[in-house]
Amino acid sequence: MNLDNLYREIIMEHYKNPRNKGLLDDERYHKIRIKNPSCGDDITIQTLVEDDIIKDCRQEATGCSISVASASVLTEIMIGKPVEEALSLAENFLNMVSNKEFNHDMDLEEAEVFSGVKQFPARIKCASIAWVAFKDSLESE
Amino acid sequence: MNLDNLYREIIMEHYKNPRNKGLLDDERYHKIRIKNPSCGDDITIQTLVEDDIIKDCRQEATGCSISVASASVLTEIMIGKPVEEALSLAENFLNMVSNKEFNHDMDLEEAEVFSGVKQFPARIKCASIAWVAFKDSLESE
Amino acid sequence: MNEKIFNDFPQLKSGMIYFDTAATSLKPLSVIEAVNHYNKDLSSNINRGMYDKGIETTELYEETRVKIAHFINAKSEEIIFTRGATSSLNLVAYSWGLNNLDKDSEIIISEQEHHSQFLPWQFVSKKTGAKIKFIELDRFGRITVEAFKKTLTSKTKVVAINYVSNVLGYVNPIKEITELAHEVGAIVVIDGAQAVQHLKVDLKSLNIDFFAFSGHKMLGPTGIGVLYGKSSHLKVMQPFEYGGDMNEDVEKDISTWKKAPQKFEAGTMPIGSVIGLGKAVDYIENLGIENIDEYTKKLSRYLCDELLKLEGVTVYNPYSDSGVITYNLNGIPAHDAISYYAEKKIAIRSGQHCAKLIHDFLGIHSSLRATVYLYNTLDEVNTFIEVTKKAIEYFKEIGF
Amino acid sequence: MNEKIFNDFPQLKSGMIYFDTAATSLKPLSVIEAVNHYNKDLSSNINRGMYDKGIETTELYEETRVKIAHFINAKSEEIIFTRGATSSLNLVAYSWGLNNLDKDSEIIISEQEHHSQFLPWQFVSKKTGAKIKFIELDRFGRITVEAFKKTLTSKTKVVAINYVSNVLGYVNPIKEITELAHEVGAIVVIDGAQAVQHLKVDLKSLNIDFFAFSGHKMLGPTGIGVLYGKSSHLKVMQPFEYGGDMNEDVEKDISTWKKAPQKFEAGTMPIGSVIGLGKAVDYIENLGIENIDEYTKKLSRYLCDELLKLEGVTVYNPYSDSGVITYNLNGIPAHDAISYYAEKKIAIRSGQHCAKLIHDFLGIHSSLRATVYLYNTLDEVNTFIEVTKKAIEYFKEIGF
Ligand SMILES: Cc1ncc(COP(=O)(O)O)c(C=O)c1O
Ligand SMILES: Cc1ncc(COP(=O)(O)O)c(C=O)c1O
Repeated sequence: MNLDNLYREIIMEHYKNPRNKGLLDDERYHKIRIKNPSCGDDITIQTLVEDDIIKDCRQEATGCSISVASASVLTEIMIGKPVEEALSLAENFLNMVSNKEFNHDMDLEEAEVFSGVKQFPARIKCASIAWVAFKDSLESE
Repeated sequence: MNLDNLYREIIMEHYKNPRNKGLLDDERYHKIRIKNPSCGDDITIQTLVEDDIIKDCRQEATGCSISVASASVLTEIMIGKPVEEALSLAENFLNMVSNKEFNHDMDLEEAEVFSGVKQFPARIKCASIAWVAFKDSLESE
Repeated sequence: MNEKIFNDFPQLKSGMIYFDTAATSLKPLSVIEAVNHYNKDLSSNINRGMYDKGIETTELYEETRVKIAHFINAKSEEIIFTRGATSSLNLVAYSWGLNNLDKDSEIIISEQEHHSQFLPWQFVSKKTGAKIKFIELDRFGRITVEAFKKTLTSKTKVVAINYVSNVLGYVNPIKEITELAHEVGAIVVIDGAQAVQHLKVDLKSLNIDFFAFSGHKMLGPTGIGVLYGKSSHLKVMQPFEYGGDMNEDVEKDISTWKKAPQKFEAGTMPIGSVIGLGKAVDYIENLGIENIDEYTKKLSRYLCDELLKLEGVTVYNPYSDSGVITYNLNGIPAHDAISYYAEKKIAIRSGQHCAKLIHDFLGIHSSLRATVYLYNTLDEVNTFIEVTKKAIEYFKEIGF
Repeated sequence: MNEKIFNDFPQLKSGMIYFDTAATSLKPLSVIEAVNHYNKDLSSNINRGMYDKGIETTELYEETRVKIAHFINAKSEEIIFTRGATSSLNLVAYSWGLNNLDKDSEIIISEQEHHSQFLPWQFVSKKTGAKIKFIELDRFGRITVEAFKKTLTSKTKVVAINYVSNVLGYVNPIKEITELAHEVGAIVVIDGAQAVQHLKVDLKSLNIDFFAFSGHKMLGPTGIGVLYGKSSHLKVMQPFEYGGDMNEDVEKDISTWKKAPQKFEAGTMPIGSVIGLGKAVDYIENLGIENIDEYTKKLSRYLCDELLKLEGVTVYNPYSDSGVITYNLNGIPAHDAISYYAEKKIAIRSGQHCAKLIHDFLGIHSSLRATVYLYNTLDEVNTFIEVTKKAIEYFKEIGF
């Protein structure tokens, strides 16, 4: 069954136990919320940058398992990364899931589990939302 | 040549010497102007009704030979007719030129020359404008 | 469904189970070929051409208007062609709404509405200050005449509701509502996008003021819709879009308009799609809309009953009056569930179906929607139910 | 024209001489088949479907956007699909015009304009009090930069002109005009309906603000048009039509919109026609637009020169830059003349061609218009000239 390429164990694990969940009422954080009205997804990403390092990354996500897990994995990977590296990771992730050219040598860590998404064009958006919001939050600095 | 069914001698004669041409500045007259912007026709019909009789009928027409001649013929036929008869004549004429059922026994007098129009669907409007304006002028009473 | 119908819809040959007619319907060969005939053989503009093909094109275009008028029991001068139901409703909102409402007016609407009906009126409300009031839905999400009465006041100027809900499939009591609305002098704008493919619509008897629908949901092509408007309204309304062929005289300082419906058809229209739509009407009338409705309802009743038997399924509209059944697999986001159906070549829909407010009402983020129509079969429904069972098992297994 | 092109256009097989491309063009088989493919094999809605056909449909739809962007050298998020050039121009008038103009503003326009450009701005002028000013045309009806300068003031907020006139065939100096307009802070709205099929349009270099055109005049289907808008404008503009799929969040009291271009694409779009339009772009690009233009101009130059040789013909645009030649047979109303051509199976156009003001300028009620395009031939032009001669004789004979 093909769907197994999508619903990998780690994804389900993050879906059920999302990391860094819950937003903070802290002005130092940059916050971006993206809603996808056609599927009901509602994702917010919050980032705290200090000295060009991502000190913290929080999320609040409702939606399908892919979008929720993707937000959770994102926060885990990004905390502690320099902004520049984080941006290029996000870019690479977005290219990977949307079946575009991407850098296979770059270590996407746990986010590699989303590589199966590219076989499901209808789910690319689900996997992408959090990462787009993340990029936007850094670019709104 | 088919077009000869359209361009009958009487029509050309009316086109070149239109009858009852020129509008009157007389409040007792009812006036209807119809413009056909897609072909540039501009037809005005003026009627004077007294005791249910069409006492006078005037016209001012620019446009193709069919529309101008049709306005001219109309005025000639209508002057002196009782309103009711005039309306049913006009109705019958409109049915004739648009290839609908019409009363062959009704005497359309000189307007019979427009019977060829029905073979030229694109020219039905040209022949009809004056007669529609005429009807409207009576109904606006 | 018989062999003939199967052969009429070439899309069915792929083996996909198409349960998404509420989004857009399949098109019979006669429609496909009519569009083809226009593109291939005619390819002319209307009203302006003096040559044979131009004339044939104009005739086919105007014949469709007459067919539509007959189909919904209206006069042909009351039939305006548009880009779709959305454009039809915007036309009413802009051309009637903006010019007739003010801050003392009230607009009655329902949470059932598709965004194409709700958003134009929300826009009018913002522009004019008119107040939007919602009919209180019953616990199944239905509009009742009683609840409608409670929202109706002497200030009501517009009642804007759908005939059939695209999420819950209910047929709303628009005849009674219209009578009551007219008593206070309000106009009634009905979104018929999910009605015309199911119900015999009789505008003379319904007596509503405006009625909008799309071609592509009633076996016709995309890009074509209809707005019916009562002559008395159309006569006094300003145009919406301005352009070629809707004007009478044009002068530098002032211009005048043709009569309706031409006043509202600016520029080159979607001619090929209009001609295709004419064949869609023929197709429906040949089968008989009552027969289509009966067949569809039997199928959707069966689908609904079988779904209700399954554990782990919530059906939101067990009393659906049409082909639409909306549900969720418990604990499984609709967007996850749908990937399973897609893998099994079953086309249903997930999301909010352009009707967010009814999802708020139901207290959910999204839902699954299966729509059946005349070209669907009992066999397909059985497969669908089997797949649904397997989906529930699969998602349970992987940990949902 | 070679055999291949002849075979690409099935409409030519009827033997009719089609000189009416300025009204609507013929469609090549690739376009016809793309529409067919959508209707027959896909028949799905975009953006919402999770099943294969829904996804393929969405991809083809968005591919066309990218193709169009490339075709006119713009970014794909600047490409909005509409019902046609008329709708595109109305979108600008409503969404930009009504919200940015007031009684101190001036709109510069020309008497060359098609009603689809003139009437929306006349409407905006009436609504906002903005003043319309006309560029003084030269004695051939041409727009010159010099004359434009004389109308331009610090109050100018909009310059709305056509790239190529649909009556006189002139290519207007829009690049220079745009530079001057921008100096005073005005926006430039270009009607490109007669340009895209002839000229390589480079929006980056032209730097105009809005650009509108129709599919059906550039080998595409009816019912589809394009509006290009600069991102900076689209970003801040209000939507025009409201409905499904253009919204982000919908709440009872307030809603938010997607980014452009989706913000402007409400409801179900003319999907089949969009997909067909993509193939029209391919067709033009495969032949090379410069080649098409060169071929067309040679043909129309010849047609014009031959007409000028005839006695009893007035040509209004002897310096036409495109395939359009507009003329009259002296003393013969255009509507009479055209019946002769129609009898001889030549499709040209008579009337005002939705451009009344230029006829006022020329001092005539109506005219004949012959347009040649890539699928026309020298032989056809020769036949046309012969028929014109005979028409003159015929009408003389019967007494005109
Ligand atoms: C110059 C020009 N502008 C605008 C239009 C309007 O295009 P459409 O009728 O496709 O909306 C046309 C065609 O009629 C045209 O020739
Ligand atoms: C009830 C209802 N109203 C309006 C619409 C809008 O129709 P369209 O998208 O064809 O404009 C739809 C379809 O999406 C609908 O289901």
